[in-house]
Amino acid sequence: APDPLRIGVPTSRTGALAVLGDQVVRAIEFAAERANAAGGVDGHKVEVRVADDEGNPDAGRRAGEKLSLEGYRILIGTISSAVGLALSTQLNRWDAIYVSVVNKSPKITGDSCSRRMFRANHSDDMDFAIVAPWLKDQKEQTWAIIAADYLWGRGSGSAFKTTAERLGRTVKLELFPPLGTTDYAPYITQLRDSGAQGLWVALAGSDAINFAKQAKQFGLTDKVVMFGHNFVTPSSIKAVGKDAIGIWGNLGYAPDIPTPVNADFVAAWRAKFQTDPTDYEGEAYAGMQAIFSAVTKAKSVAPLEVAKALEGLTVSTVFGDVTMRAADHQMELPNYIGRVSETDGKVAIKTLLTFDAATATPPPSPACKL
Amino acid sequence: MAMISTARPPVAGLSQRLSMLIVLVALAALLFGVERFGSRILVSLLAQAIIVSALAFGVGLLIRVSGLVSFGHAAPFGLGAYGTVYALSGAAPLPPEIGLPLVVMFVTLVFFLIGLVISRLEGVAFSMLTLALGQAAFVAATKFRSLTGGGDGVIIDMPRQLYGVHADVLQSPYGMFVVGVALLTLVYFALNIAERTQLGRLAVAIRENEERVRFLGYRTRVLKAGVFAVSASLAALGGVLFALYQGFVSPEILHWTFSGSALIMAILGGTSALWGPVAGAFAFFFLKDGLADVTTHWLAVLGITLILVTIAWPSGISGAVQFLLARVPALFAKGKGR
Amino acid sequence: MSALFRCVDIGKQYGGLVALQGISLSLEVGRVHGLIGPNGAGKSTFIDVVSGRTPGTGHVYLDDRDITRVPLSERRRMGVSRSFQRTSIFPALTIREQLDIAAHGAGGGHTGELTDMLGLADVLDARAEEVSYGQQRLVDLALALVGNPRVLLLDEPAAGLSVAESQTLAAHLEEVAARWKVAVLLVEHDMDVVFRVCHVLTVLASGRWLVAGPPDEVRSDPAVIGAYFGSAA
Amino acid sequence: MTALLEFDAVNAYYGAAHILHGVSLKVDEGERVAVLGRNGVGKTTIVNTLLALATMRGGAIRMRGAALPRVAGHTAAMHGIAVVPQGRKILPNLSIEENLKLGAALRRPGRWDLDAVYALFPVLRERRHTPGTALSGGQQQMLAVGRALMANPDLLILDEPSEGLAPVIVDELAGVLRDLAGTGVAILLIEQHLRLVRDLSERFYVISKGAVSATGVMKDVDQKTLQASIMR
Amino acid sequence: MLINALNGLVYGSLLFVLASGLVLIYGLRRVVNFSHGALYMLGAYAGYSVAVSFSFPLGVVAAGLALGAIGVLLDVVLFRQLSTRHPLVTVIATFGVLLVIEDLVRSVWGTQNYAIDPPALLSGVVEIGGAPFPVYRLFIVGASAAMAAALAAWLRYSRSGLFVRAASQDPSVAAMCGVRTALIGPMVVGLGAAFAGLSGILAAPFLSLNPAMGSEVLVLSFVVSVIGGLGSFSGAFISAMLLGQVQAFGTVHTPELASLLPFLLMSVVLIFRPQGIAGQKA
Ligand SMILES: Nc1ncnc2c1ncn2[C@@H]1O[C@H](COP(=O)(O)OP(=O)(O)OP(=O)(O)O)[C@@H](O)[C@H]1O
Ligand SMILES: Nc1ncnc2c1ncn2[C@@H]1O[C@H](COP(=O)(O)OP(=O)(O)OP(=O)(O)O)[C@@H](O)[C@H]1O
Ligand SMILES: [Mg+2]
Ligand SMILES: [Mg+2]
Repeated sequence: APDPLRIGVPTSRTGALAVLGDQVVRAIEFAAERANAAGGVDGHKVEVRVADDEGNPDAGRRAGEKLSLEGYRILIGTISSAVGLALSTQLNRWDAIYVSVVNKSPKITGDSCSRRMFRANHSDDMDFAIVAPWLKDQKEQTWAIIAADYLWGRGSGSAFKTTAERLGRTVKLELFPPLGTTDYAPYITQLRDSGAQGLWVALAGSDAINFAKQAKQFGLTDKVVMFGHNFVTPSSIKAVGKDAIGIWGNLGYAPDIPTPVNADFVAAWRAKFQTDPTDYEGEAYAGMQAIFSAVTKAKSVAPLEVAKALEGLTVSTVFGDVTMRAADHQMELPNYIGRVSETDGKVAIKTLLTFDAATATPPPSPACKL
Repeated sequence: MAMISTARPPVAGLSQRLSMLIVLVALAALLFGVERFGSRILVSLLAQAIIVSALAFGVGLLIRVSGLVSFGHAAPFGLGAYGTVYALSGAAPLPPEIGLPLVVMFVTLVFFLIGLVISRLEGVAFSMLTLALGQAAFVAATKFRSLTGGGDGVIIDMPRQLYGVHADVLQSPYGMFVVGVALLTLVYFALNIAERTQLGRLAVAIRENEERVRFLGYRTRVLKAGVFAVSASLAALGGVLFALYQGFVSPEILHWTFSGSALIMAILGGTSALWGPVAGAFAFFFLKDGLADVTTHWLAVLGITLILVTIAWPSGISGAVQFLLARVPALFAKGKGR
Repeated sequence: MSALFRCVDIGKQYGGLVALQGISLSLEVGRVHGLIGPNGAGKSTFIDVVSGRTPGTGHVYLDDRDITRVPLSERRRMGVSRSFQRTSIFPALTIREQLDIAAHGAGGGHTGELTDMLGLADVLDARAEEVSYGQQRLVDLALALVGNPRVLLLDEPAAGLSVAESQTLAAHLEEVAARWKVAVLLVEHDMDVVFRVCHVLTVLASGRWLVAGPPDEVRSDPAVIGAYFGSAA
Repeated sequence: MTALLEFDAVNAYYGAAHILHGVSLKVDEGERVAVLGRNGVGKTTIVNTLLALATMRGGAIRMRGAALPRVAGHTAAMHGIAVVPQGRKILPNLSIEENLKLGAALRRPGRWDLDAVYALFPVLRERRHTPGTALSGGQQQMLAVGRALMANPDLLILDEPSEGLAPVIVDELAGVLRDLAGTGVAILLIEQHLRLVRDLSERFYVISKGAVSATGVMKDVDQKTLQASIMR
Repeated sequence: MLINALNGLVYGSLLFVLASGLVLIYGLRRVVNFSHGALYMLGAYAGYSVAVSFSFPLGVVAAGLALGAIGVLLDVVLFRQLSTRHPLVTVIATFGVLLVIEDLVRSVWGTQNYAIDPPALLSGVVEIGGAPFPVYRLFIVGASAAMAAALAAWLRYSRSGLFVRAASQDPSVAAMCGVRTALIGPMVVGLGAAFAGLSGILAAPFLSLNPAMGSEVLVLSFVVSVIGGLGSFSGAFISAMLLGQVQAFGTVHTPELASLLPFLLMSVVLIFRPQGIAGQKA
């Protein structure tokens, strides 16, 4: 029998990011199961092994090293970009490759890009790219920004500000609360007092949930149009419940994407889990599809062969047919914007806008030299 | 009041010399055994453990000598790591061979100065101030993006060679393990000698009753700051090794939870022998790793293990070993008697 | 003989409580100056202030040099040494170790004779926390005596000592003062010791100077008898 | 008559250090007994064994004839014993009045209450709201005695109570203890101050090296002999 | 201005309830309880589960009782065994407890976020200074004030409170006076854990519950109790209120330093007063 396709999943099983890690693992294992049920990938049985990266690069390297040494040298699934980047420095030594399905840092496909690293999910830049087309249709003229005080939050805030000012909107207030803030009352008070009509929210994970709940309690949510960057995800919305109704957000993946592959995926997923796949699950699944295609094309499970095959490969994924750009190893993906709404007394995310890959994927960063 | 009095003042007795000998023999056996029989996964764990053990060593030293508990030793560790980033970057004015030792010295100096200010404090207050210091360093690292790359971290431009060694050697687990063991052994023997000096004993006296030491004619502030600086320099050394090994540095290594783990390692190893915290670091690493392999509930199992260990061996691994060592001659004696 | 150690107009307040007010006294080489008075008279406070332990008012001179602002560690090197009413030693160090440290800090000195004299020779290698209360008091005293100080401020050195130890102590104090040319301030409630060794007495009451003079005079002063001596006079 | 408190061949340890070697002694109801000895012979350890601060291995402690099955920290207090510990042990963060109230934790009835103690040591009343350790050494000693009195004990154990007290206060203390004995309270006095001891006690035990080396009736020996037996 | 002060008051109140549990346990056991954040989290989860099945008030009661029971257990099983050991040793044990609780929460409730609504009675807003302010937040202030007052009164004026304070300073002296110190331990640690649990469920209506929520507040509760002077309630109260205000105004006026504000405040206080605001010198 041909060698098994060994896929190592260093991801967060403990720590603050575990909620995402769990989703990623579920989707990856699901993808492997389906592939194996269909006789493997090009005859290779898929074996998945998970290790905890604890959400930090140090442990991430340990997990990656361990997986690689055990022969799982096609790595996928870390949550934190820092972990992804930490892995990237070791890929050569391990003779491994790494496919990001969650990391959004521009560095992954920018100045830190590498022959052995790929991204099958949206980068931050891709998420920013769809803001302008959305914003120009919003009537609100004055905006405020609340963004977490770290790299991603700051980046998101300044990207929005640039876009908004380019479109002739004014940004009246920018607030950068620290990560892990529990009480947003002082910020909410300021946002309300600023009188801005729209609000750009770039807060991470549970911070965003805390903010959304408190903003609703203070009556802010009903007063302004709110866009939650990376916030409108099934897990956050489930936690916030009715208080999230009306909030806009980019979606990354949505179960209602109208492609045959997606329909098939969602149906199978529902059969198994009795629920819709989340965005992280959809994206992780797409990442696995990319790997599978590359293996099929390379006719090998050797990491470097798979990497070579991935470059420029067009893959049929839940997003439709998408291409792994050779220049920077960024998958060119469509992107989506939706809004939280209530249907039949149930809170749900509605996909309202779809942007094709050409609109949604900015050109490769010149900093990336492969 | 001194916060801790579990560590006995150093006495150059038989058990001390025995324990130094044991350390040496164990190290030789370890290096050899690892080279011969160790799986690559084991070596990779060892390499990470030896790096973090430098940090635990620093934390433990401070507890042992000053009775002060640092919750912020991630700061000198991180400073060492980011210092390495700078020393290896194009912006550095000096070649890395000179720059790296300077990084450690610089951190030592900085923490000496900090020590002058905060060594007035004792007990939990001291711990909390070090925590504050650590958090300040953490926030600084996330803000000074040009050097640190913010939360995403920075990838280091490794030079081809360092001190005549191929940089890849430093990034390979066995290479780093050997380097780490060599450096820590040097440090261990240096500290062992230092503890036996008048200054070493004085430091212990300060831990016990600082006011009386001053009434006995000593200026205590400088010495306390000195101990703090030495312990920080160990952490910085760990940071430099860390950066060289990972080729990547991000602010997680400055987070208080990292300081907390180091503290746990130090206490787990016990401070009744100098090498205790190092043993603690290894035990913690292997425990965690082994448990993660067998059960998804490794957190709970680790927690229960920690609890049981504290009940069974309150003086940590080194305390337990010393206890056994003290019994060994007695066993022999008994054997003879019969 | 001119005074080696002069305390001028020493005062101290704890919040609203005046613990000490305008106390002056001088210590002379080779003499033991007794400082006595009822509980709470301010004796310990006096030693604390003049030894630099707590801030207070007034001035302290050694060899006519004002040392009021000199840091603690300096004072010992200049020869001013003290003991503590509430034992202040190093619990986890052996007695030998702490005496060595004291000797070194004072710039050398012999501990052997001292430990023999104080009866600590047997317990030299015990940790201080493992010896009895009385022995701990002796360690406290030994730390003050080590290394030939020029000025000794002793706060109830005989408290907690058995009769035998107190008597040895008294003998030693006499000898220290006379032979080693030390100026001693002795705060003590054990009248046997006080009357045996003191050359002059100062009596405090409620933080104020009450009377001073040769022991025999003070002993028969009715005010002092009533306030302090009781049947011990 | 069964003794109020009896030590029967008690062996006691601090950790592995064997301190008391078969100490036997007893105090009857209303009796005044002294324990004498040089520094470090084990006098305090006798009290500490009763307070479970030293470990008893071998021997028995009996209260009113019944052996205590297990000695815990509060056992002595439960049996009506109050202690003035060596070194005073005043609680620094309690006020003086609270320190005294703590002495009355078990609310045994009797003639000692706050007012009675304040009448005895007026300085305590003056400073009653200040923290326990903002007192001079001797004042703290008074507080320790007052706290023990507050328990209205059947047996009062005093470990060097005269330490740090001015001579006139020692006189006063002697008076109080004599009065107390007059009301039927037994007293076990560990003391270096021989005059106080002779003044107060009926019987004595001399301890040396962790064992009873001599015992007798106070009025049968003169001060010289007593001193000699201690110094031996 | 007014609203901001009020925001600070709310935040400070929550911090106080949280920190007072820590202060209680530290006071008696001299243990820096690393599992305090985990207890807070467990309180929130346990309260959540009861609140969704029954009602919010019942959830609050359940959180308090359940955590109280856990505290008693912790003391009997753990702290008492370790009471003669060095406090640092106990720190590792509490760290172990933290890990066990985290794992427990993860196993029972999973890693997803939960949220809970304030009870209907408290869910509206009132107009304060022309702007709406959530009623629930006012309730927190009131509830915390009541708890603070009850705790302070108990400790200061009752006999058992006196015994607790005495046992906190020197258990052997308290025992010598007849206090059954063996009972005080479970009582105090139980109460301390109950306070942690209560603060968890009180905070739940405006927070997301997740397995990491404990570590976020742990450091803050340390900071509060250290600024106040370890072991001192009045100190913890003052420092919690101070921190609340500093946080509320600091985030408005010096946003750059927001995350460092608690630490800055602590450093300033400690450098000038190493024993904390109301702490006694050792
Ligand atoms: N820390 C303090 N705070 C407030 N008052 C204090 C403090 N220390 C001492 N006092 C008070 O100051 C006065 C003088 O105390 P000091 O200790 O000097 O007396 P003393 O003469 O040494 O008495 P003793 O013979 O009992 O030791 C006493 O009334 C005492 O209560
Ligand atoms: N914690 C301890 N650990 C070990 N040994 C101890 C400890 N405390 C006291 N000892 C030893 O026990 C012996 C008896 O001590 P104890 O305190 O009973 O003496 P004592 O007769 O009360 O003396 P003093 O008159 O000085 O108070 C001493 O030799 C001392 O060294
Ligand atoms: Mg005094
Ligand atoms: Mg004694």
